[in-house]
Amino acid sequence: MVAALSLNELRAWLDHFGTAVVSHQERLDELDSATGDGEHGSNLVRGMIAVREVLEGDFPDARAFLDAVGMAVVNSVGGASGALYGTLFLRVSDEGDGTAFLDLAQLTRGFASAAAGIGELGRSGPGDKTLLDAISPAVAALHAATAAGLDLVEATRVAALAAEEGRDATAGMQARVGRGSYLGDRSIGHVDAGATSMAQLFRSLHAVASAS
Amino acid sequence: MVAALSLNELRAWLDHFGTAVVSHQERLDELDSATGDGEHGSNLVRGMIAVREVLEGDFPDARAFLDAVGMAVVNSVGGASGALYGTLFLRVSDEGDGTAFLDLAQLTRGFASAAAGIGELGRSGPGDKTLLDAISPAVAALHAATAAGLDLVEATRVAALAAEEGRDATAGMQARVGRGSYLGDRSIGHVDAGATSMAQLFRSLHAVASAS
Amino acid sequence: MQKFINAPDTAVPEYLAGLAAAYPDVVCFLPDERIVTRAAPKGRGKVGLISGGGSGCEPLHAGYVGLGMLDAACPGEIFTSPVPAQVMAAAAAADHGSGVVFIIKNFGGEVMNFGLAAEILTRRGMRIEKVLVDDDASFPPGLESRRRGLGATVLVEKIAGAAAERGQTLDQVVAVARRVVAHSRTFGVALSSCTPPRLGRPTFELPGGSYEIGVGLGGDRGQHRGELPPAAVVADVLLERLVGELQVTEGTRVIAMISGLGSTPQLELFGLYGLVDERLRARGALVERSLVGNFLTSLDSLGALLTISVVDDELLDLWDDPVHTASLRWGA
Amino acid sequence: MQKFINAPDTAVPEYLAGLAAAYPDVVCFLPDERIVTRAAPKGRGKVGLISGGGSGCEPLHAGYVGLGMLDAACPGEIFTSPVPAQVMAAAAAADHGSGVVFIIKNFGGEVMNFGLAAEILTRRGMRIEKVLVDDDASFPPGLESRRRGLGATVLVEKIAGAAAERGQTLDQVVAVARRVVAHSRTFGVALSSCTPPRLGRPTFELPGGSYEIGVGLGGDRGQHRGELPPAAVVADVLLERLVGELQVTEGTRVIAMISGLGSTPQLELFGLYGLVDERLRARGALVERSLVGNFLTSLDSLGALLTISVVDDELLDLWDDPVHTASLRWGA
Ligand SMILES: Nc1ncnc2c1ncn2[C@@H]1O[C@H](COP(=O)(O)OP(=O)(O)O)[C@@H](O)[C@H]1O
Ligand SMILES: Nc1ncnc2c1ncn2[C@@H]1O[C@H](COP(=O)(O)OP(=O)(O)O)[C@@H](O)[C@H]1O
Ligand SMILES: [Mg+2]
Ligand SMILES: [Mg+2]
Ligand SMILES: [Mg+2]
Ligand SMILES: [Mg+2]
Repeated sequence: MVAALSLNELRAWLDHFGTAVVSHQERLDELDSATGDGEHGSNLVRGMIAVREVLEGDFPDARAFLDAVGMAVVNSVGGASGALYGTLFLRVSDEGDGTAFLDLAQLTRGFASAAAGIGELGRSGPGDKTLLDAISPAVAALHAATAAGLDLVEATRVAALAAEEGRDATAGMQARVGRGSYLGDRSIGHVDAGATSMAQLFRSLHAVASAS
Repeated sequence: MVAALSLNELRAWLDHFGTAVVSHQERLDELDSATGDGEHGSNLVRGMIAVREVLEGDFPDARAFLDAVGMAVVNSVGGASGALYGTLFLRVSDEGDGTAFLDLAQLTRGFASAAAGIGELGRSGPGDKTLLDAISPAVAALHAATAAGLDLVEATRVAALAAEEGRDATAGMQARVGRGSYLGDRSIGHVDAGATSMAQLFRSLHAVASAS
Repeated sequence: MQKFINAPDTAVPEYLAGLAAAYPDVVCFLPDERIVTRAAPKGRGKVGLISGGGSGCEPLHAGYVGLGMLDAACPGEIFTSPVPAQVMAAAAAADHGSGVVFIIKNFGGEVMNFGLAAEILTRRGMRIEKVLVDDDASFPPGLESRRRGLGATVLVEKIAGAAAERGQTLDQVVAVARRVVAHSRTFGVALSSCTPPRLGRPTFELPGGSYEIGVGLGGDRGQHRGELPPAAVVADVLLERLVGELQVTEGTRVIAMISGLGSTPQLELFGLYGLVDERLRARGALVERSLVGNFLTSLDSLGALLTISVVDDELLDLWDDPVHTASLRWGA
Repeated sequence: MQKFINAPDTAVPEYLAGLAAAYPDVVCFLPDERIVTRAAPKGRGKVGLISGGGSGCEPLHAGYVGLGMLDAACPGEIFTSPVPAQVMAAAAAADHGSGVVFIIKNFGGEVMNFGLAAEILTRRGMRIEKVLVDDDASFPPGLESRRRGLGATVLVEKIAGAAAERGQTLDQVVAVARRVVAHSRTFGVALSSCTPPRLGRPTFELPGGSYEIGVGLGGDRGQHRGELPPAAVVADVLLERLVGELQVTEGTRVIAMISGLGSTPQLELFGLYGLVDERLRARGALVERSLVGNFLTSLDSLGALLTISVVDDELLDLWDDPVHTASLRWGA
């Protein structure tokens, strides 16, 4: 039973996510074009190229590493998702101060803080048809998993599943923030692009946790 | 055997041509769009609307009538065809000075002068893939018909046929003047729009001569 | 894809390099910072003005850098707001010691990225004021938070730019900018979407004979779709919300601007303007100034945005001040 | 058909009415004569300048009426040259007793209709000089008679307009105009045709990934079609004939203009300009002035025309003179 993700495993997490984003770029652009401006995938790819450079670096602790990831994302992605994904990594980084790993408790607190930060910056809440609809259920699942005493592998599995359910549920929602909100009820029927990439972030987390 | 076209028959000629142009507007636009800018039919329709007003007027002789038609065409059609068709009617009008009709000899001289005037103004000659390739053979046919002693009905019949043959022959030509000339050898394979309307002018002339 | 580009990734920097090459006396392009600055920056004391947003909306904003308008612009990737590092570089270039105004269009990405930059710079001691432009009238009162920043952006940049050029203080410049925002509304319609280079196809398909009503920038769809009526009816649709919200009545003095969305022929834009002008005059409005052209766009989108701004002597006077940018020039 | 018009038949007069409404201090529209004149005509003695041609090529020519450019313009129907009556009305409005210059683009219809008008007016005693613009470099020497009048028209109108505004004589104005024509060349490419309102569909179909090489105005096809290469190669194609014919070498001073054909996004036009500018400088040419935008168009055609004009101090000085028209403005 694996108890925590080492700095190298955190690197592997972002590497896995980056590869997934690159291979799903077109799909993410397509999803974004249904309700937005068709470049969410391209935006994240730009971010992941910047992050790849960070992955090469040496860092004293998990905080410094994730802080660098966050800044790389913030200053390469642009758009709404750049600020929001950047916030996510910066918030999670707070949990890695002085440690070379993140355990389930740290990850749970980190992602909870990230979800809160995203909601504040984006002035958005669950049900607005955004990436928050993927991260929020994932955070809830992590809390539940902790309460149930599941290990990191199992906890990230239920988190990924919850994020994916949340992603799928965005199809039925009407966008209330972001570009989709300009469409009125015509946004209904399309899965949100940001929720899709966010679900992938948790899927990648689980993949790395299982492999460790 | 009809010997000449009265002023009323000349009116009927232009009325017949006008009706034909209106009903073939789209076809003429289409032909023009293959090698030019797609508005030869629209141009002539504008001219024929202006000519319709002239048809209502009273005129002392054929010259005054055809002069008015020419000016109406010149000042309503625009483009290359406006100046060229206007020239045609002005040149033919010269033959109607002081007479209330035009006989075969006058028509033959008039159209010969018109063809020459068009060639001068347009700096074009037979084989350049223009309306000249319809009027020139028609003029030749009128001359031949006169020599053979044909009457007006028969003479206009062979002129119309010659114009139509000339029109069809433009398909094989490469345009050397007008917008078609910009295409190089890509103009080959398309019937010229102006030659098509010009053939109609002779077809209308024959129709009116036969009916008289 | 029918585009004059070398590659989607280089399209934005190549555009900016071309802009600077075409107008070397007006703007410079700093490729590392990815910002555009004045070729002849103003000396100490002038309040700085910057703006930025997704590229693809040209001439926003780099086309408005120069005497009497912006000090610097930070263009993002196509339809993607700039990143905080760019905003910070633009702010640094624009700071002449009297503070910097961020002109921010109300799009989530812009609000957040300019917001992050402002927070960092304020902590470092720079005086920054944010002016949010949200003139989009396609959302009714109650949904104000969704109102995008559209045509008023150009007017704000011109008028606040003139105030700054005159040497007004940060507070004065911000006050006049906010006054323009408060008294301006825009409504837009589109006859097609656009083709972002990376996507390589239109962001949405619009059946011939229909149009999107209530659009913004970036190839967004409108709030609804209708059967495309004659231009006279389009003019009514464009005006309806604007004259209502701005209470344009007998004697109201306005600036009217029609901007094409990038691919609309001038023949149509001016035709539309004539119909709008006629209707404004019929209500008794006094159309003091007007602009017709491509002032903010969505790549190759067919469509038009109508902006109406209620003005007074002071605003008109600032409007008439000299301006010399790549895309707006008079009196200089 | 995705257009903001009321009807194909009213599109041109409605455009002209809108233009006059938008720029009332610059131009007037006389609907009966179907001409556009200066709102503030110059007094006695000034040589008059007129031009005209098919509509759909906006801002040609009505957008160039005003201080320092044309005295009047006579716009024809879409892609159809004006009729002699219009040309005569424009000439009458432009005649201040010192003669009138007709700036005629080398299109058959224009040559003939302006020619007819000139003949009639000359007989009536007006002093008229015709300047034929035929800068199209897509036809090699030998086929000069087919060279269309393209981008040089804008430069001729600006430079000859300045000469006339300065009070130069008819002969002087004509001489400078002919000098600009002789030293200017244009080459154009198109990525799409355009949709004239009456036709209601594109004048030709161009398969995606290909482009027309050597185009003019009016939705004409080019002389041949090729596979669309990256913009850098397009820049080479645009320049090839121009630098050859104009003998642009080390130290040659030029004005460079890129005009979109109506629907090309500014992002691409400036990107293309940057590549052209780079190549000109690499040859040692001195790019003294440049213009990038929509200066002569073909409705909603995607494409670009590159114009290069070799200049000297006198021409540059005239270029820099104040101009105030709807579409070109500086120094005023
Ligand atoms: N205010 C917001 N709060 C939370 N998420 C948001 C917000 N605005 C946008 N998003 C998310 O960002 C995604 C779009 O990202 P992206 O396309 O990269 O940026 P942009 O919308 O600026 O083009 C949306 O699908 C949505 O999930
Ligand atoms: N120089 C010329 N000489 C003779 N006929 C010409 C000439 N130029 C054009 N034409 C004729 O005019 C026709 C086109 O007319 P139209 O479309 O009305 O004018 P434009 O070519 O100005 O658009 C051509 O099909 C051709 O028959
Ligand atoms: Mg997006
Ligand atoms: Mg034609
Ligand atoms: Mg975006
Ligand atoms: Mg024509």
